[in-house]
Amino acid sequence: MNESLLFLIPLLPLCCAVINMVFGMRLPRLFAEVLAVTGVAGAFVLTLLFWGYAEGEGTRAVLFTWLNSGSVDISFALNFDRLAAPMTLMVTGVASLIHLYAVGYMHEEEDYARFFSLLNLFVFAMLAIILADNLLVLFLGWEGVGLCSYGLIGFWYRKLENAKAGVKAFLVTRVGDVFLAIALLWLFAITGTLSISEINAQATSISPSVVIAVSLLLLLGACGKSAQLPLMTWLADAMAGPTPVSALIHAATMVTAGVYLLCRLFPLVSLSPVAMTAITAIGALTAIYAATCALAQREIKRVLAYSTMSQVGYMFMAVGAGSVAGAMFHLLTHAFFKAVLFMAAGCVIHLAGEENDIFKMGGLTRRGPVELFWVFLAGAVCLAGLPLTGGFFSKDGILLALFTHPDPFYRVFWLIGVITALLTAFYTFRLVYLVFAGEYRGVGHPHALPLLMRWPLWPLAFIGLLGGLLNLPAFVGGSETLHHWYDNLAGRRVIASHEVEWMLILLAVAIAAVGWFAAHWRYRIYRAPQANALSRFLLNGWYADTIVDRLFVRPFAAMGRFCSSGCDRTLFDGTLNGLAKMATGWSSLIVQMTTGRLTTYLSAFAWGFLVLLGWFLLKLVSGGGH
Amino acid sequence: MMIPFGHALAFAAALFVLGLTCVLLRRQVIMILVGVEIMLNAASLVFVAASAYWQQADGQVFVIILMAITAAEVAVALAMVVYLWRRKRSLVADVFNGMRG
Amino acid sequence: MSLLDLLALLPVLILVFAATTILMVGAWYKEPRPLIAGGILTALLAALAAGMVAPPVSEIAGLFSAGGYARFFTILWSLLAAAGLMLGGRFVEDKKIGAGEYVSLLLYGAAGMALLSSATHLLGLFLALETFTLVFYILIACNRDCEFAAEAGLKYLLMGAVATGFMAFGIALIYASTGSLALPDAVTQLTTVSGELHAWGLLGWGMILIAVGFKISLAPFHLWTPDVYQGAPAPVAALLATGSKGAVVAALVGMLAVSGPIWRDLVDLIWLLAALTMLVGAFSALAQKNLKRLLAYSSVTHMGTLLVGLLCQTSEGLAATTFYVVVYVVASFGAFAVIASLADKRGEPMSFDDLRGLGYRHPLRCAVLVLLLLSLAGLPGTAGFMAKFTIFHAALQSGYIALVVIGVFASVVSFAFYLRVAMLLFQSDKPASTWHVGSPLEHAVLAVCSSAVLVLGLFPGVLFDLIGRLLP
Amino acid sequence: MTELTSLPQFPWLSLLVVLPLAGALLCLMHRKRPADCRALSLATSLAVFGVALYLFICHGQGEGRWLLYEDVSWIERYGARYVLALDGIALLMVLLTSFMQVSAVLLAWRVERHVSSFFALLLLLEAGLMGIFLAYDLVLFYLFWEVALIPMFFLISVWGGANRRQAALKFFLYTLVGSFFMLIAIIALYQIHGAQSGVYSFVIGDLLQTQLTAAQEGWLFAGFMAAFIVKSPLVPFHTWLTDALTESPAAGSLDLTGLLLKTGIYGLIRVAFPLFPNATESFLPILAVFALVGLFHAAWSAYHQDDIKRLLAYSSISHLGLVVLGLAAWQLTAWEGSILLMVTHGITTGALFVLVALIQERTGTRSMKELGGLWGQTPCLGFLFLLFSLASLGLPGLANFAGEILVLLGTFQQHPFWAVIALLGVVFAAAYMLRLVQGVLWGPVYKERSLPDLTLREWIILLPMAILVVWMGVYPEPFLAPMHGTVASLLAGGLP
Amino acid sequence: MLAATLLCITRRNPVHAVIYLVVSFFALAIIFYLLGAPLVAAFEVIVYAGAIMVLFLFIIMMLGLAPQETPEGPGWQRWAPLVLLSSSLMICTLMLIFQDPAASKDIGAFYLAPQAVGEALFGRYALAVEVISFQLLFATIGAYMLGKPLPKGDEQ
Repeated sequence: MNESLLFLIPLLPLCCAVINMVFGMRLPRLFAEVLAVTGVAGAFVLTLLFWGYAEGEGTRAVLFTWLNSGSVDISFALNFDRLAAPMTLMVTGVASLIHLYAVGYMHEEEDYARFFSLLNLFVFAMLAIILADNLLVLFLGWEGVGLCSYGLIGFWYRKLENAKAGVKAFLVTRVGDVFLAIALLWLFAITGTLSISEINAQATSISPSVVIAVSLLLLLGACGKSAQLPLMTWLADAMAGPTPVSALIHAATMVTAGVYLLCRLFPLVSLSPVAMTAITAIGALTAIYAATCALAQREIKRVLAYSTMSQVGYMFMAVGAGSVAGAMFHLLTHAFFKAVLFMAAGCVIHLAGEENDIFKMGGLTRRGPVELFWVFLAGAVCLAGLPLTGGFFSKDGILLALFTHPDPFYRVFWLIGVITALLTAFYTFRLVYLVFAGEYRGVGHPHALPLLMRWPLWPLAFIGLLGGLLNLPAFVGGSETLHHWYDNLAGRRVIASHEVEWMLILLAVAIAAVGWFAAHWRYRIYRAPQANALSRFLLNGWYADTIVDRLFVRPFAAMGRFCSSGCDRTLFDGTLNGLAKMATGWSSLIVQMTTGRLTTYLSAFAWGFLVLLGWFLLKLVSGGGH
Repeated sequence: MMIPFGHALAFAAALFVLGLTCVLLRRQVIMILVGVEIMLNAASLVFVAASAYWQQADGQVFVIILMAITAAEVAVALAMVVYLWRRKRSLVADVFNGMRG
Repeated sequence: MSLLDLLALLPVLILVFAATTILMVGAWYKEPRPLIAGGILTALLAALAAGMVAPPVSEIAGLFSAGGYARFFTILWSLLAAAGLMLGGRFVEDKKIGAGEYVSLLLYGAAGMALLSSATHLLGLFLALETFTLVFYILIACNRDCEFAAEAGLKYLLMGAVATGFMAFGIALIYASTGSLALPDAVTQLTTVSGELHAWGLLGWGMILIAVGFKISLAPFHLWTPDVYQGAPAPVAALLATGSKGAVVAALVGMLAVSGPIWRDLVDLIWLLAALTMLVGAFSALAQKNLKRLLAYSSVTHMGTLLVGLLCQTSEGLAATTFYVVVYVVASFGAFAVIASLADKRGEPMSFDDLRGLGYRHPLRCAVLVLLLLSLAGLPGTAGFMAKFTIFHAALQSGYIALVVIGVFASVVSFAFYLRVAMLLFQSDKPASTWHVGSPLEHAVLAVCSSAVLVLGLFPGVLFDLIGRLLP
Repeated sequence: MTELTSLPQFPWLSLLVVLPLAGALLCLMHRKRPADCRALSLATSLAVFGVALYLFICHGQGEGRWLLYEDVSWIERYGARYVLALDGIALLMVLLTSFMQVSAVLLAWRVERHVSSFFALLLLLEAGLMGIFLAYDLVLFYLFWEVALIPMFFLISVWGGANRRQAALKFFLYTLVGSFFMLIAIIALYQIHGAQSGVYSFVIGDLLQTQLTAAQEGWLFAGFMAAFIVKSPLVPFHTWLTDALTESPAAGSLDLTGLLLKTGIYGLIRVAFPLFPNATESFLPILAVFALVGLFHAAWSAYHQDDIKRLLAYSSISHLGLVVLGLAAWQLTAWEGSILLMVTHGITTGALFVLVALIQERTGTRSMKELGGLWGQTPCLGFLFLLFSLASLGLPGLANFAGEILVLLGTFQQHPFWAVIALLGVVFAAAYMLRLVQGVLWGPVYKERSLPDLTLREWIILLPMAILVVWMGVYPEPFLAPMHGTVASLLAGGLP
Repeated sequence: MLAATLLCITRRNPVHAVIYLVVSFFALAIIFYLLGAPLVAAFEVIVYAGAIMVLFLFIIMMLGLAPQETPEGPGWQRWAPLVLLSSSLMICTLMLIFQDPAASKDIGAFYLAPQAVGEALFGRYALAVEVISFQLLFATIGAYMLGKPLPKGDEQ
């Protein structure tokens, strides 16, 4: 079997996307849907088929040359290795289920072709990121996912807010992309290549200062896509998109691209302690920031969005702590249970009659199919990190990595992580209680839930719950599968004595329990929320949007006004018009000489003559005469 | 007769400028023409003086031809004067200012 | 003067005697067309003679040269006269002007121009100048229907008379200080051994300069130009704008060519004149609302540019000037010809209101007009560009950089007003009124002019070489 | 080159210039029959395109400096010769020109007033552009340089928008002033060279050997730059472009932005840089500053516009700023990127102008205030609009990105900071393009009206462009290949 | 003679002016004679004073011009600058003329007999004479063309 067949994995979704894009509206609906799903599912199957290629050093496949000029020689090449394989599997798998879900979710939408083609295109772009062999292809995917999320957030473009949210997402991530691009250029300038493997190979030969700079640039790039501080403002608004989109893009896959990027270039990044610390710090800050925001949100999807942010923060912390395996572990589990949560949230919204506000829900267990509650709960417990769930193990691994980090300073981050875990447990159960407990407080009447929206939740829920098995720590009898799979890519091996590990586990359990009880005590019986300054502050995400608006958006617009009306209209055109006016003024002045009266003309003669004579006299006098 | 060449020329120049002054001052077409005549005469004076100075005939020939030309010109000019008079019943030069700018 | 002289004088003789004959015939045979045709034939014949019959002597009676240069311009002016007659035909018929007189005067004027461009003697120069000036006095005023014609005639006449006075006095002074009227030595002896001019020489040159300045309308002696062009009938104005100026410039070029650099003391003065003329012409044209006046001012600008060429006094400069004269004559004549061909009972379309949107009524001729205007402006691909190019080239070679810059500036401005006309012609806000369809002869003239402009613009080499060979 | 001229060859290059001219004349002859004019000009432009394609395929991979070279004596007295020379860059430009011309003709299909003149002018414009891209003699170059202005002038002033006359005059005079400086410089250079070598010639190849003092070189270079900077146009000499583009008819703005703008930069590459290497070297930083200022200024201004055409005009200026930056980096990759970007920008922005024209045809407005929600009304049009907008904001996988990334890669190797600043500009590009897309496609429908979607003719115009945009984004190799040799030799001939 | 000319140009009444001019021309003729140009002197008297000026007089009489050339008459504000101009012109010219070294040279005694002039005229300058004759001819034509009575209606 030929390794260039690996290209089928990304190209399958791409083809389906193109077909849907071009002929979608002319095809029967069913066909379009089937096409979309098969595209992704096919990729999933292919990944499984080609799994063997990922073993060992992985497999590199080159399609054809993309750019070739001077020293630049970049080709479309992918690298299917041990880091990429699980991620591919996860993305395609989750995506297939979400596609199925989407078929059900979108069954009333007329513009389905655009939706599915964009969704497939997104999968393609995501796979490009994952499988990219060189940074430029990665960048292609990087921008591609940005584009798709732009298109999907603004999918219901008639509402201007949605379109605006899309633009916002695109622009903010674009800012991150710029830093990534700078890093890319810089790396090329130093190493003369963009191939990730070669860059990693040469990493040690790069001067430390440059490594720091590049790593920080990469970090900023990652922040853009992964909605980390300071480029996090777009994610909450991105919830304007259809729920499957939120599930796929803004929970499971795209937001984790940053983490994946850092893992990809881990050999480079890990060379500079500064950068690592910065990564951890960013992750920690985002985690706690997002958790605090999530406490006060009213819209179910926004809560989940902020939780996503903070979970990704955990992943960053893991990378910062040097444990790639931990990061990927959390990434995978998170992908599953967060997808579940979102899809379940979609169902919830349906049941609540397109109502987003959790304070207008409640008692949904009795309004809809009861299994929905269990599924949602499964996701919730994973998120809250209740013992034995996937989320529990992955999060615990991260905390352990932080705690055992040689640099004592990391204990601070560990502490933040712990607090965040507490908050997470709290807001998760707050959500659960507000949505499902008590009486229904809303007005909307429930929509029917098509079957396709219900059963894709199950597999995800199970995987989420059992995700721990992926990388079960040794001391609980697990065999750290994932870690062994990655071996030399896995980063720092976390070594700790069993009592430390047990201590941390107990702490985690305690935290989760505390969070649950707090939520139980506060939200078991519904009490209308009192809007105090703090809650408003948290609700608006610490007014980050306002700050950004003041600091960047308005100055930009002002610059635009200044340049176009200030410079061009007034200054440049003004100068030109002034010149023109001057010319016409002179001409009208000169023309007045031509009075049409003979005497004037004759005297002009005489004056000219006089000037001539005066001139001659001057000449002769100055010339000394004769 | 012995006079410096310069004086003759100066005299002619004075005459010329007088003619020019007449052209400038008077506003009646005929008088302007008269001024031109004076200027031409000044020129012919210079020619005569010069031909005397250089002991040549050319100057005087030029003068005679000049006179002929003047005659021709005056003929046309006066015809024009009559023509204008018929049109506008006036010979003041500045009356004819239909075109300007 | 011998028979050989007469033979050498053949073209001019043909013109003059044909003129008298046509005059006498015209006295009782009133039918205009045959007379016009006869005139055209004569002019062409004269051109042919000038081209074919090799002159046996180099100089005729010590007054006029019979060299190739003179012949070249003899041909040019004869052809111009023919073209003028072609244009004038309809005008003469409509206005009931004695065709005999018209034709004969025009031919005689052509003879005068031919003589002027070949004058080698101050007397000859003066005579020739007076000859066609006199003709123009009459022709300008000959349109008795429009009173502007009379006014134009008066203005030209009085100014001309005064200019004649200056000319005469100037020549007299030169004669006084050199004792010679024959051209080369008359002007060369003006300069002392050390190279400066005598005071009288200066004065003489100054006066001649004023007279010339009037003829080729240099600022500030240009004020008559727009009025006269506007008042004069287009066929006459065409000749006035091209022939009378071209002939004078040709005479100057000839004079400089034979007598070498004699202007050392005048250089900066002429520099000033050139700059002033270019700018004044360009800027006053900017404000015009009448095509004929605009053309008048544009001619002023062109004369300024020509003066730049003359100023160089190098063979480059003189050749450039000659080329420029030819090109200018063709283009400017053509522009007037368009007006003439459009003229009908109502008169001539020259105010911008008449021109607005005219391009949709008479597309072909308006296109030609635009082409000619662009050539006057000096657009590459047309002859005008090559002309300007050569002039600037010569000027830069002689180091008149500032003057070149001024010239360039002036031509930017002139582009502005030429293009305004072009836009006006193809402006479709309101439909323009229809004008005369034009006679075949007029169309022929236009065809010749436009094709000449294009050919000279794309393949100027031929003319360059010819001029290079002819310059004395 | 002599041996090239010696062997007899079919004058393909002259054909490129002559065909459109002939077409224009024929159009003028058929002024009574508009239909014939349309067909005629379409046939002509297709023929030219065919010739260009033939050259691209058969002569694309020549060895040496020139792929094709024609040299005929023209004006002996001044040593000006009729020299047309084709190298890799010229080849691309010729190809682009002929391609865009076909689209322009198709786009002008609906013109009602004075059809024959319109098409004649279009073809004349094409001839002029071909001349500019091919001429290798300064007089010839200048000739075409000016001749190309006239048809554009009339296209704007007769068929243009509301205040077309002012825009046309501004366009013409502004560019004219610049080119006059070039004229003076040309003559001066010619004289200096002649005085040195005794050989008076305007052929660039000969003038290359001229020995110039620093001062001379500086002044002459300035003269040429005046023309090229105004034409490019670099801020602050760009205001003519915004007006001209806004006012000119659809086909006109297509040619203006797609082709006429390129002549300025092309002049830099082909004339100014090789002739004055030392002056160039010292000028490059200033050029870079110009480029960056233009990039940002235009991006900001574009963000402020409501008139789509004006916005696109500014986006053109911004892109060209990046192109110029690439040239200023004086590095092979950057140069190839710049040239590629010139081509791709021509196609993308040209296509956007086409779409704007179609939108204006349908809705009768160009203001984003009066547009919105077009996606729902005309999906195909909306899709293409989105596609080209994304290409223009430099989305990887689409045409512009290939050029931009090459420019940046190359520039970064020489001057990291320029590249970094330019990258920030890329964000701004995203900002105004997305604002454009949002204003046109998304949002609530401004007015419920039934708008026809793309017709067949419009598909024929746009589809090739779309395909090209994707193709050049994914596999630009065929377009990069021809210029490798040329760019390398240009750079080698330039700075030490 | 200068006085006569001055008077000529200052008279309001054209008739008087022309008369004065005739006087000055007579004086000029005498000067010509003294400068050894009897023929020219004679012509001056005959042609100029005799023919041309009389022609002027004739025209003036025919058109019956009023003594006042303009109703309001030339005010000083029109005179002053022009007089200034001409006087400065006068000064400049004279200065220039006396700048020249030749100015101080004397004119030697010189007498040119009429027949000598005639020989020159009809010998070397015969062509010029021919041209002049033609010119006179065409001048008369022109005069005739202009002098033709206007079509009724244009007449005022």
